[in-house]
Amino acid sequence: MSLEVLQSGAALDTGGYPAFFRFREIGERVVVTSIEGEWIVLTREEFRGFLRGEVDRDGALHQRLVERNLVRESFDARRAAEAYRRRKRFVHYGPNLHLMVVTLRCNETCVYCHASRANLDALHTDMTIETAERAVDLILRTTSPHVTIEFQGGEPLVNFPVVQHIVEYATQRNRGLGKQLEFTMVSNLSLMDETKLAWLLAHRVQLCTSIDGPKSLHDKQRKLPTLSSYDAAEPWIARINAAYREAGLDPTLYHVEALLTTTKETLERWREVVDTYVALGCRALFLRPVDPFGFAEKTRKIVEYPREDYLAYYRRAVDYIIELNHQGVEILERYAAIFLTKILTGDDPNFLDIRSPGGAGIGQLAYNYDGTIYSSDEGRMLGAMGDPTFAIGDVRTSRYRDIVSHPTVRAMAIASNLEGQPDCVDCPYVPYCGTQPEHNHKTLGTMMGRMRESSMCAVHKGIQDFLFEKLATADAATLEILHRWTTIRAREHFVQPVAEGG
Amino acid sequence: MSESLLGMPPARVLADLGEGCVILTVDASMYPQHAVYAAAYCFIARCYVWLDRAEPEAFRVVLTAKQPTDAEGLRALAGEFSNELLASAWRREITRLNRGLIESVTMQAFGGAMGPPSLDDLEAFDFSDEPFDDPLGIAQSWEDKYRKPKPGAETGAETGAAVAAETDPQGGAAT
Amino acid sequence: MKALIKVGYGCNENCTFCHTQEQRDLQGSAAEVENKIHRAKALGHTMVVLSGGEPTIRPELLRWAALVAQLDMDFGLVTNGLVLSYPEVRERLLASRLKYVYMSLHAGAAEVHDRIVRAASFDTALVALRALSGRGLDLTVNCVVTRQNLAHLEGLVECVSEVPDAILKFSATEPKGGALRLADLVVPRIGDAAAAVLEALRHAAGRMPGRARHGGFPLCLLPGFEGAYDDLRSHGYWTMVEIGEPDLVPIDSNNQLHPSSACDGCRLRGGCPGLFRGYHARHGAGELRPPPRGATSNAFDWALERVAPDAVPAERCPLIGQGTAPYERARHLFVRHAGKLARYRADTRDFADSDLEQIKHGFGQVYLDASRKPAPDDFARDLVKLVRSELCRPCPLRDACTGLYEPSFEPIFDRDEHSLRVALGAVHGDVLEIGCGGGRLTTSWLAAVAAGTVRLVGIDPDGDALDRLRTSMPTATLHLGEAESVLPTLPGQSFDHVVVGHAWNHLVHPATVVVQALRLLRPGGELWVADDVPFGLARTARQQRAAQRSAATWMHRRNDAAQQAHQTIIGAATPAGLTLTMIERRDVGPDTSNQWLLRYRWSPA
Amino acid sequence: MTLRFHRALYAGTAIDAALGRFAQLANTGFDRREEVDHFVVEVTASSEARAKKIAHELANFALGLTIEQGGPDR
Repeated sequence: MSLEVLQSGAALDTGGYPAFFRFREIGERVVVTSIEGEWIVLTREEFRGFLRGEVDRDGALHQRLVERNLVRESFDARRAAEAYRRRKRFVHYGPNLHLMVVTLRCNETCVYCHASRANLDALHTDMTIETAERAVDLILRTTSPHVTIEFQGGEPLVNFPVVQHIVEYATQRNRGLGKQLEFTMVSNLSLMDETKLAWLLAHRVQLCTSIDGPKSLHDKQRKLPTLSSYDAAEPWIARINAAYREAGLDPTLYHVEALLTTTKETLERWREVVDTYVALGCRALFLRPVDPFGFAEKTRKIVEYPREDYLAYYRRAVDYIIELNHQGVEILERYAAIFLTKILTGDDPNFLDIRSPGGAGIGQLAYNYDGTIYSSDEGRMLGAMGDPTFAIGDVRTSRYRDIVSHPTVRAMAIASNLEGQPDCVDCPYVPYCGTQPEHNHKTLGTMMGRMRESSMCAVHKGIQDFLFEKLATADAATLEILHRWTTIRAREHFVQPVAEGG
Repeated sequence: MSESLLGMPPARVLADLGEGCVILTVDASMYPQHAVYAAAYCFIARCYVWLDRAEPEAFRVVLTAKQPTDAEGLRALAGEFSNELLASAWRREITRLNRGLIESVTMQAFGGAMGPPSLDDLEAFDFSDEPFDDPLGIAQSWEDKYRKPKPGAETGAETGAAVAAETDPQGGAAT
Repeated sequence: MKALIKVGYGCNENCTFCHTQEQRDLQGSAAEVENKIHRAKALGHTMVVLSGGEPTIRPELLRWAALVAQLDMDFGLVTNGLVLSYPEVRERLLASRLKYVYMSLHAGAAEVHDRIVRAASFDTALVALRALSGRGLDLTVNCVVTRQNLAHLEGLVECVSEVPDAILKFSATEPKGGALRLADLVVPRIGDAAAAVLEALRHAAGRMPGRARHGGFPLCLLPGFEGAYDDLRSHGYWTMVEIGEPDLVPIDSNNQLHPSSACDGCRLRGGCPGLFRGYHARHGAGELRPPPRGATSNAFDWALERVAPDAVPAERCPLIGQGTAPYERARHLFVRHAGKLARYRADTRDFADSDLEQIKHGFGQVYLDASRKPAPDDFARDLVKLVRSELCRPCPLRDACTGLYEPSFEPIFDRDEHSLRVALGAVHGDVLEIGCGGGRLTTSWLAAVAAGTVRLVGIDPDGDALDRLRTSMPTATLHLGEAESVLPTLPGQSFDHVVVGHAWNHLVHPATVVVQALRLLRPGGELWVADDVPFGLARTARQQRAAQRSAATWMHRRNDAAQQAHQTIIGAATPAGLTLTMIERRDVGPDTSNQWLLRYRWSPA
Repeated sequence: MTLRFHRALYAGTAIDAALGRFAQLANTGFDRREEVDHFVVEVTASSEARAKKIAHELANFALGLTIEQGGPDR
């Protein structure tokens, strides 16, 4: 960060005007935020005045600064504490996201996935009924009133009987507990059939799939022997969305969500990616960069890319998404929605990878097919690559409280608290941001990480730079779109009824 | 045979290509020992880390690559270690300053996640765990009973005279 | 089998020789100790012995004893006994299956004992000892022999002789911890200490027959009491674990060594503790008095301990999942075959640990005894070679683990023997064979001797064997006697080949024989030396019992491999001005039988 | 191969634990002595290269344990 603005005058002679703040220059503007996440975007001139206390006390700028609780003389500590508490609401509850790897077997071969899959004959990588039940018993011990069990693989449809058993067992066990229980399945859909679908719909299991972009790109990255993986998935997406409509569910809320993995080849094809998602009826697109877990060094060169290329891609794609929104197409970008919710509403959507402290172990847990419990799916993938750092228990022997207070989990919570992180403590995005100890451990050799070298930090900073730029310069219609993205509408239909027949 | 590495101050960083190692001299007045430990710990999976005191005010850190590497590899190792060292030193200072905030959030996060102990948890707790009666103080440690410093607190080597004095139990008990 | 679990190093005494002096403030957590107790159970131990520091000063003592009993194991203590003077503690421990107490007492008088332990504790210890007597315990009184009590050992014999069920043991001081810091004041010279212990043992033989033992002293310094040796192995310990160590590890003798200057070839070596490394570094081996050479064993047994109840899959290592640390690298043997996993263990004292390591992992001489004989005599038929599993090859623990073995059905004995016989069969001219009696190689020349292309002269001390050979080779010239005495009686004769076939390790003076034999070689003539290295047999208890009943005796005088024999040969030939060129060498390895070969050509300078 | 562990940087207990752990390695010997500022460990093995490798691993292990216990023994 350039300190030119500070150096250009009696930098620290502020006359005591500003309250505690952090700042960052983006282009010709300066983003200023408070510890509790109030924010303002100033011109350089305004910022200089803010620093020195040379702000007309009757002017609009002073008024804006006071409104944002950024002025020392009118600083409302109670309000700041309340705002801080609201942002950190998630610390009152334990894990709400529980990933269950019901099998490692998968019929597709993806270029970025090695450690997370096994061939279809590897029956020993199927979770057993007994392991599944012990995992559910633990899951329902969580202090969180909301519980989402996400079926992962491998391809979960390969071990469908165990998925069915988990849904029935967990729902039945939850009857006396009354938690808000939901199920999600991440599937490539190629093994779907009408019987399975009918069961999944009847049991309110939300379906989610992976789409890597247009057919040619998707098929290249996700290989299905002798078939097109895109053609295997696409009709089912349409079929499922139709089923929701037939059930009388609001299609803006109920439809198949898809997950994207951005590889090197995706970068140039941002427009096609967005168009594909729109055509599939998706209302959200998550422009996730490829993560460093689970693939070999050799593959890394094929799928990875410099972060600045990613950020350019991100900007182009999101600009295009905003443009489509102006034309009446309802689609949002997930990263933007997460950060904007934090920036604009003062709430935290509890996205577990972007919060401080991070969600590993205390917000989410991953249960491997063999019963090993990991801090997260990323920790589980590292485990599959031979690094057991993030294995924190076993469903057969571990007690709930020992898992969430495991020494590794404690270390991760400290490591992912941004208030203790060099660079973060001076970054204005700290109220909205998060770091992932597993990612740091894998890429930088330490759970703490070094933010200036971290690709994840570069992505988070770059996206927030872009969003604050938008918030400072966008027209009213665009701002309305961005505000709309922060609206979270609960999908009540997916919540399991707690009473018989309820 | 030590040689300097491109862009690294030779007074601080030297390499031994034959041994595949890089030798860093770390100013102890700038980097506390715990920062050196923290950085060293991050590197023990990747290389062999050796610490020594080069002089009273400096640490000597030797990083030996586990796999054969060239000057560029050693340069990267030295650079990365230096970065981690700086981050560790700074992190320690930050966590000291922000301790209240970090502690309160972390404690709440754990309290929130763990919840109150359940009956299952209490079941494993042994309430009958009482030590035996020791009216004569037999089970006291020697250091406590004879009011001797713990071994770590001793300074210098024991001398013959000290042994002679210490081996007299009556003398020991009286002190 | 016992597990020795250290609970921490705090103590209510402070012995001058304390081996853990630098760690006295380190106490293990209760959780760590309890985890290790559970681990001991899982490994199949039948007794857990707690040690320290002083384990009885821990407030968790009674709980730990109860836990051990609850896990259906016996309980033991290595202790100074002071806390056991409390009747209530003693009774509660006895109720928790206390079966074994190894208690320190360093003299028979308070003034000596108390100076050593730096506390006024003799009287209390004696109360405890007397109270422990008669309770059915396996009870040992351990005396560490230091400079401070060297002159008071007989007093201790008097004292312990009155406790009828106690064993008295004299232990050498290891220069470690306090004993290292105060080495000059505390650690006696081993020769002096052994002399004092020898006196005390003799005294004990009259006062408390059969109840005195020793440990840590080289056996050669305690003649007449070699069998009274006592150590962790003789007490049935399998594993031990220090605070901070992640898993139980086998007991070992890595802190001791057998200096080669004195111990190579010593017949007591296998069961002897040798010298503590620290002592040897300070004082050398000059005080050792190795006895004259005698016969030595060249084989040992691994006895079957258990067969895993469940079928073992072929594609996964059955060891790595359960933790390999507790298993002894040489003394344990895991054999997998047809979905079954068998665990064997060698408790032999005929070989030192380092010898066993070399036999198992260096030479790879591991066999399953498939015969029903007391001692296998037809190796090719009786023995199945065991080799490291393919699963071990890429394993990072390969060099630390005891290994997984599987049968190899390659006919290695036939193959190696056949190849040697083919080579010897090509020999012509005048042949001198030393040790021809067994006839194992001699028969290679049956046809050649009959045809006159080989003129054989043989030497052997076994008259019956020579008689048998004479009937099959009437034209051979056979001499009865030891080679050293026969060779000088052959002046004027010369040979194209001298063969020492499977007799090298039986020779009384191999270096002498080499020089004498080489002097009879013609220029360009060849010296052949072949023999076997020792080997280990995996056997069932029934096979072991049969072996123990057999009358087989030890025939070997040494257990040289090719390397040692080569050194002896060159070491003898060179000073005698005899220049040898090695032309063939076959070493023993994991994919060969146990037979090695050396072949040299003599060319006059 | 000689290793000199500075007392201000390495815990004696950690070195002992490391020695205990590595003592299981085949054909390896350790001799430990103490100097004013250093714990000195002599590593002997079947070859120089092996001794060096073991010394490296031993030192890493001892450093790891020292750091895990928060520094040298008091």
